[in-house]
Amino acid sequence: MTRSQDTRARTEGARLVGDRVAAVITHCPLETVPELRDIGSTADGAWLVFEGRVREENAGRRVRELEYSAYEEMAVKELRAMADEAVVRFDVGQIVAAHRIGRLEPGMASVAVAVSAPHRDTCYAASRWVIEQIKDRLPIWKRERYTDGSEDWVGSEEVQA
Amino acid sequence: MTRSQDTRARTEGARLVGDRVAAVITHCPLETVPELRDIGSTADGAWLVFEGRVREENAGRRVRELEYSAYEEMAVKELRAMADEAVVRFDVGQIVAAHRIGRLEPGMASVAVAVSAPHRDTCYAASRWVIEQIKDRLPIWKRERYTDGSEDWVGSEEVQA
Amino acid sequence: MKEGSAATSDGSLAVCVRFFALYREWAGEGKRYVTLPSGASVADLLATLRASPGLERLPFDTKVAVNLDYVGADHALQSDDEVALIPPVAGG
Amino acid sequence: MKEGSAATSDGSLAVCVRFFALYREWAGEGKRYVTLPSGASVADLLATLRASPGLERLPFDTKVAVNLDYVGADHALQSDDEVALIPPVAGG
Repeated sequence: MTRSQDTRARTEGARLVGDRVAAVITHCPLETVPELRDIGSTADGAWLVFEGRVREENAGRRVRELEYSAYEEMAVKELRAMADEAVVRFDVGQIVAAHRIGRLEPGMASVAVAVSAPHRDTCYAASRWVIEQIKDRLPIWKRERYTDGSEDWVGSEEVQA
Repeated sequence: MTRSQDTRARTEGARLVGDRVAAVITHCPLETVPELRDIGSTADGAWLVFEGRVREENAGRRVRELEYSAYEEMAVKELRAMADEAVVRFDVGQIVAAHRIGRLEPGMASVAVAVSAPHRDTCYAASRWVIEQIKDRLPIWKRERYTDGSEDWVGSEEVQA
Repeated sequence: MKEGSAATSDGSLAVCVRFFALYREWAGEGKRYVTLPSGASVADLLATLRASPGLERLPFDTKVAVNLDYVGADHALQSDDEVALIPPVAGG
Repeated sequence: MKEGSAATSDGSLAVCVRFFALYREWAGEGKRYVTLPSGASVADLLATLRASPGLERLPFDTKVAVNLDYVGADHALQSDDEVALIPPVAGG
């Protein structure tokens, strides 16, 4: 598991202590990232967790498995930067963003963003913003393997044409 | 725990089976409602859980505890109706909505909405819509008790004037 | 009087009124049976209730549910209806 | 040549190029050291790479990160830079 340097595992009891953001790139199931659940303080009235999961079908093809790969050193830095920027842009308490890499099957979670905030408006807005940033610029790639034996680099169709 | 009649506890393994929505009004911690986590199928690429939690401060006053009360029979019916309507309005997989009643202290979750959907746009939209409906018309009331010994029916200021 | 309503023999109707939260404090009880002339509406019930001790401040536009559904002020009541007075909600 | 860059003695510069995903397949390797004239930009590097086998289809507007930060095509390279070619991302 690669964690952004200054948020490394400083947990106390069930709470992420001190830092307002954490970013995790991991080969393990996202259920194993406790920071995703342990955010929020009694100043926060809203708590929101988004998970992106592998779908069994994409563009009409049956998916057997995905393999995510990353430029890990940059991905954890970028993910952390996104969370940092979200804290500045929105009135939120804490943000934890995590992306899993390696092989995943349909139903498994590939990405998760947890946000706590005083109020729900900013909680939803920050969560959505981070997800869109991840989709837009996190250096992670997805090899999609289909049940018919074919496979593709998702999103690279135009480059390959 | 009051559950809407036709969604009663039909769980199999870790999945809510068959029904697309469930509504729960409970005196227990929301962590004890497994349906909130166990939604989604391999057709769903997005999963979102919102929790509303008791804040330590409201309108400048320090909160000691809240006591939620409900017109239980109607609340579970209304909550279920909201989830049903959300499934019709948005392209979502499953929705589970739960509200806790009784005494809660700051940091505890009072309400939770879990949504799974093929895509994240509708997942966020449906989640937000259900929360706004709950705030708007679910027959639940909140007695707020402050550290200074005073207390109030939240939202009833105008009626009492 | 609507067809199907179970009126009392003298043409009046009896409903069960439920009070919650602030209105329960005002009423001093959670439940009360009220007899009204047949054909009475929700507005008629509210006017009757406002004449009783503690409930003088009950708003004319109080939200009301009959048999678990929100209804308007002109909704005609029937005997044995469960009529709930809904103070401003504060769920979430 | 920018101040602070560590040029080779003959005035050229050497960078470490990293390939990922589709571009890694095209390159046939994950990492390659490339020597360029001093003052070379990201665009110069891309032109050089496009002349090597397998990388002919590398887009002129390929996204590039230098030392973990995205940079533009006119960014001046320095010796020992780590230059990553970023195929269309597909995280989430």
